[in-house]
Amino acid sequence: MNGAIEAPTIEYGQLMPMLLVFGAAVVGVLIEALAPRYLRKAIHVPVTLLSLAGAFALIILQAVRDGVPEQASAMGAIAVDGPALFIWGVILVLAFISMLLINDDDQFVAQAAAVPGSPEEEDAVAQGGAHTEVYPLALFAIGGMLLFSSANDLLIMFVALEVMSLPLYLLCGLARRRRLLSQEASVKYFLLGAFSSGFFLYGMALVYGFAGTVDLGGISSALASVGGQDSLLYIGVALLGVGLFFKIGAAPFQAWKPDVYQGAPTPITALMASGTLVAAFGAVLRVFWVALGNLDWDWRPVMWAVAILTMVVGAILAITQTDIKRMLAYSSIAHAGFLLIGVIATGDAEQNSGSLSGILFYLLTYGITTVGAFAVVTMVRDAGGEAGHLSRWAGLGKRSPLLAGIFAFFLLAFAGIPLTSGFFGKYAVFAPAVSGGALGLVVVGVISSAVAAFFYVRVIVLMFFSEPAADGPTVALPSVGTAAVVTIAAAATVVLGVFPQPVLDLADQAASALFIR
Amino acid sequence: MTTHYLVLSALLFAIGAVGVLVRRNAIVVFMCVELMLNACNLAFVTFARQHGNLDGQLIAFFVMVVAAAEVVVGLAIIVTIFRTRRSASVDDANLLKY
Amino acid sequence: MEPVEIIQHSGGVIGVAWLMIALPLLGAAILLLGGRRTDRWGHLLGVVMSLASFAVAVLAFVELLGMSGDQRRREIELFQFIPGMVDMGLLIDPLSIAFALLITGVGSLIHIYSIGYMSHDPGRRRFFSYLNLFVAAMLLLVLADNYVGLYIGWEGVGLASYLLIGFWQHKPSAATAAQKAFIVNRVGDFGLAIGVFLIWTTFGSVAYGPVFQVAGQAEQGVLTAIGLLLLLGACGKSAQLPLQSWLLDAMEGPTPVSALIHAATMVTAGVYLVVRSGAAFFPVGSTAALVVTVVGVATLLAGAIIGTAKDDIKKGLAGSTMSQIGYMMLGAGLGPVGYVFAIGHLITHGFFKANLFLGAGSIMHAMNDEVDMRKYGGLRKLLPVTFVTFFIGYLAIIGFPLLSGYFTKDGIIETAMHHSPVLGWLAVLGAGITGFYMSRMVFMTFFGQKRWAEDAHPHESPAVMTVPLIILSIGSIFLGGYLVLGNTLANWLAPAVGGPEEPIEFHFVTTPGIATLVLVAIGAAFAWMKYGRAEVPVVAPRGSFVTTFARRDLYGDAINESLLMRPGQWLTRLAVFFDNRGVDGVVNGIAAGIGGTSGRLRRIQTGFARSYALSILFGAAVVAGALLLVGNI
Amino acid sequence: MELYLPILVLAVLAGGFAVFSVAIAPFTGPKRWNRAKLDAYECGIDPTPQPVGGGRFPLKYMITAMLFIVFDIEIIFLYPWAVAFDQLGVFGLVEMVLFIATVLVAYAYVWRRKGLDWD
Repeated sequence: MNGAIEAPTIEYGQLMPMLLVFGAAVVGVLIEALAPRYLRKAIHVPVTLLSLAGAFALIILQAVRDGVPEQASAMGAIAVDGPALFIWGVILVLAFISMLLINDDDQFVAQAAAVPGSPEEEDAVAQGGAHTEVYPLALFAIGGMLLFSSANDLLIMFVALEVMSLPLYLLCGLARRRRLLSQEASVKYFLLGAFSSGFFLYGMALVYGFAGTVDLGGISSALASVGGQDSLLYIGVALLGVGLFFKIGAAPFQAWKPDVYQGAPTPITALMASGTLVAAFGAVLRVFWVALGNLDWDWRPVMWAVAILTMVVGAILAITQTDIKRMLAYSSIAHAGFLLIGVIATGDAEQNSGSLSGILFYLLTYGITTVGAFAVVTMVRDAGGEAGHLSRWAGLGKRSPLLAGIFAFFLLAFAGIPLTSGFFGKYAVFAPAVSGGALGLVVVGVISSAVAAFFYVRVIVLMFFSEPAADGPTVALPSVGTAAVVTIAAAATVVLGVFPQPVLDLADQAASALFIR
Repeated sequence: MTTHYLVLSALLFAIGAVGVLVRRNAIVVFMCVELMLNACNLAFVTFARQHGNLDGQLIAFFVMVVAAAEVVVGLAIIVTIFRTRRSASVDDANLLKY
Repeated sequence: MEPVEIIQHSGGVIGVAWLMIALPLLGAAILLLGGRRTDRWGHLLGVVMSLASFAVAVLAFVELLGMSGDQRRREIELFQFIPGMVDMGLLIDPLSIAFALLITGVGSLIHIYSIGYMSHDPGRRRFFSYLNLFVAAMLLLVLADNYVGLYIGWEGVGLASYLLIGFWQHKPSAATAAQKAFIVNRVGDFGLAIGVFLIWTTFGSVAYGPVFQVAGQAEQGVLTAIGLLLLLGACGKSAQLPLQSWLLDAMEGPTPVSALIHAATMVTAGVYLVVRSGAAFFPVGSTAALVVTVVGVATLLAGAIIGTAKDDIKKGLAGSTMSQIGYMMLGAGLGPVGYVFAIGHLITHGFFKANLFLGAGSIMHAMNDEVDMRKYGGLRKLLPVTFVTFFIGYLAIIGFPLLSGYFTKDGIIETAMHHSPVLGWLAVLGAGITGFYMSRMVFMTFFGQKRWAEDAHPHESPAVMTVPLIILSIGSIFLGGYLVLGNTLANWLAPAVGGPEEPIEFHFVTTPGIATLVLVAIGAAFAWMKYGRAEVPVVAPRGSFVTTFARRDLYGDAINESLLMRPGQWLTRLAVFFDNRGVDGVVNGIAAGIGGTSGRLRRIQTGFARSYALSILFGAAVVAGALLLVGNI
Repeated sequence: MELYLPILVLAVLAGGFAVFSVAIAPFTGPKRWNRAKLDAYECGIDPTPQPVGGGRFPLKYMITAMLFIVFDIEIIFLYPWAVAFDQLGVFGLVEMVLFIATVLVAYAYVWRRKGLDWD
């Protein structure tokens, strides 16, 4: 009991973007505690948006002024490398526009604890109650996403996974309308999420048992020294994989996605479908490339099967969906499959950086288009809230050609039609995959894209070539935030579809040095 | 003789996983999840002893904290849906499907 | 004389030629995104953007004039579009600048005219934003230096055309017409897309320069295939047989739209495509060129015959447009000499047909939007300016000596005659029919007894509408002579499309020329007897089977219906059958099978959280088992 | 023979056992219900007063329990810190103050939003 323990070095500068977001979340809780009710939203909105924008600026500053760090930060726990900086940037952009959408009134419940339809609820609605806790909760989730995608250590990754997920479980249950569905989504997401994180944790325990460390680099070197023929390791890797596959919604772990996406408040769905997916892919890449890169001959065949199943399930099941949000959820599943193709296409360093760059670009394009699509969904309303059923969207092109046109454009981007960002996203992932020997997967990918294109086109046909119902939904006049989200997303989808080169270059640059170990 | 602890941990984990599948009451399901987490803790501590380093014990601390947070969030959600539906059965929450 | 080399260019007005596209695009964006706020001045912004684009075009034209002939093909690079595949750039050469001048010039006039025409329409701002969008897309189509850029513009004008035909969506007929145009054009666009794709796979590039350079080395079969696919695209956009049926219905759109898009500019895109690709894919004597001429002749006759029986003034003019574009197509299939007259006719037609359409618009404006010529009559005294300008347009289109149409149409006929007497005489016959149906239109409208309804109070249109008419009619008089005499146009176009070895001489007195004039005169006289002198019944008489045939657009719709629509509908019905929830949609055969699978598979998603947990556990077991298996092999 | 294969075997056995015991329970166990079994358990005496709707407790108990769990669990970090306080030095102190400050923010929230009021 003598001799001081040396204090760890923590590179606060590099971690600043993340710390800023977490700090803003804590401040948000303080605002909830101290500010009077009528002022809360007015304080939350600038704090939230400024912290996200500030964090983004810090990332730019880091990349421009100091360059990309070559050592993991905080004693090897967090890796702020090129891909991490890019993914952070993407998450912050997506989070920022999702927050604009969340900021829209009339999406969240007045009093979550009140039983739906009870007098208490009516009182809460009458008093104009609102859960401004949404803002700090979302900030915690966003901070978790940042940490999740840059964790260089399985323990940090697990904690980040929970920090990201727990607020989302709660947010899912806060829809203002159709509260039964919302609460059901919340409880399903929670139970299944906790279940899958149990698997992740057990996998982590087994891998720790094998390697004696949970540091990703340490696991990688243990693979070489301990010898890769250990059942303990394989089961551990499989269970880790289950936890990660669950988060990205890969089949057969995709079942939660349609239910949760449908039930959750649409702005939260937008945040989950974009930010969570991006963060989870960051974690998948780190686990499978950094820690298990030397084991790729073993996990690759399994990942092949998962990717194919995911693409096929996503594309096929989307066809018969009758709810717009469910359809987008299945589309998200199919897109997760396309992204997995990039994860599989590993090889030498050059090949890896090609695949990585493709994935990074795809994540950006898909995320932005997704937020835009869900923003449009929030605007098409029935008496009882959003008009979810597809039949209600019939003839929307005649009532509101601009909105329907933009939505059609987003769908075409999902389908990967040229001149949209989706085309280059697919191109950027599929092209390196072909050279990485995943031709078979790319063929399946292209076929599922074709099947997927079919159901996107079906919605477009429905909107433009069907007679509108007499009592069809109204298109709500968008708030400034929602209009901005739709405009930003549409503009980004066009610009990245016509003039993608600068962003492709940026992704190349971010991916060039690969992950640090 | 750490193997026994690992066996116990595997048993606990399996009981937890099966419990999630067969029990209907959301709170019991949730307790089964917690059981799985505790099984993990046992495994971590055992492996820490095997490897002679403290990482595993440290992780166990974090897992306990995370589990506590999960309890709070989970119970809040379950109680809310119970108050709405007057039922804590996970099978009754079955509006979102197909 | 071969086309000259393409030269990389930077600086000058040509260096910023992209402004031509960007300005109207910006206008469209402001008007669409600005919403109601821009209602008050939106139309003015539209006009200003169009005029600014015209100004850039004129300046670029002047700059081009300042260069010697072999320097006049300038290419400017914009940006890398698809990495390693397509570099986006603009090609400013005599051909493209001629189109740009026509599009922005006539386009600006029609913008101005529309201020008056749409003054009472609540959607005027939206109308101008679509018009600006159209101008931008059309300019991209003609200015792009590669087939992909052309294709984007091609789809863009299709979109603008769809939006404008269906502008008055509250009219079911307009909505149907818009859909019809959309679908028929998809058939053509499909051909174009495959053609472009084939070009890329064959030559490894889609830019005009490299493609035309190596085109000669490709296999003959591939060249023919590309040519025919491009022609299919051209047929769709330019309303040529067999994809002509949409144009007549497209007249449901506001009249300025009919003038700008469906007479002067967009429908000539097909001619542009054929002329632009001419040297590479439609050389004289090739199969593809032969098919072009046959399509042209067939359409010019079909259009003329349809024109003879229409009582709707706009549909009559639409038939006439088909027919005139048929002449251009015919010219475009005849090599460099033909190109000169095809482009010449395209330009003069742009003027006199816009003139006629705007005249028709002015008449409708005066007659409470009545389009039935049987309810006109004797309007010449009430609408003097409209009458005079319309009459000039009429003289131009029938080829009255020394007016614009005379030079260019006779040029095409003479070149065709030189090429193949059969084609030539058919073209002469077409000119005769033109004389008949155009005279019929003029006599029914402006001469004879007044037959209009009690509540119609014909009056001359305001100056904002008549001034464009006057400008266009001046063009209708002089432009043809200016372009053809002295080889102005031929010399101008030679660097871009190649030219004949010796200058083209225009003969005023030739056998086909005289035959044409005689036939036109007979047609006009026949029309006078039937519609000028005699009483025109207000309700159309039943007429012979030939009349019925023509009135029904030569059964074009019936043929389309039985060949294309029925199988399509059958497929749709099959698909809907599989579409278990009855969400309607157009589903094709393969998808029906997938849809069925999907319908069964989605039942797996039971909604029970515990069954999802089971699938997770099951998945975990399978993944672990598979990893163990793979790892231990 | 691998070192950890027995774990796998035992895991399978354990799973089988768990399934078996849960599946067999409804068939083997006695099903004799009586009033006392269905009652809420409150230290062996009847709950007073008899609650309406089948022995449910007010939510306040749950909220209190949850608050207890959340604030109790922080001891898990405090304890190791207290043991090694000497060696951890200033860095450890600063970190721990930050940690407690963060927890205090949550405490402030609960307090201000009347989470601690019984009525």
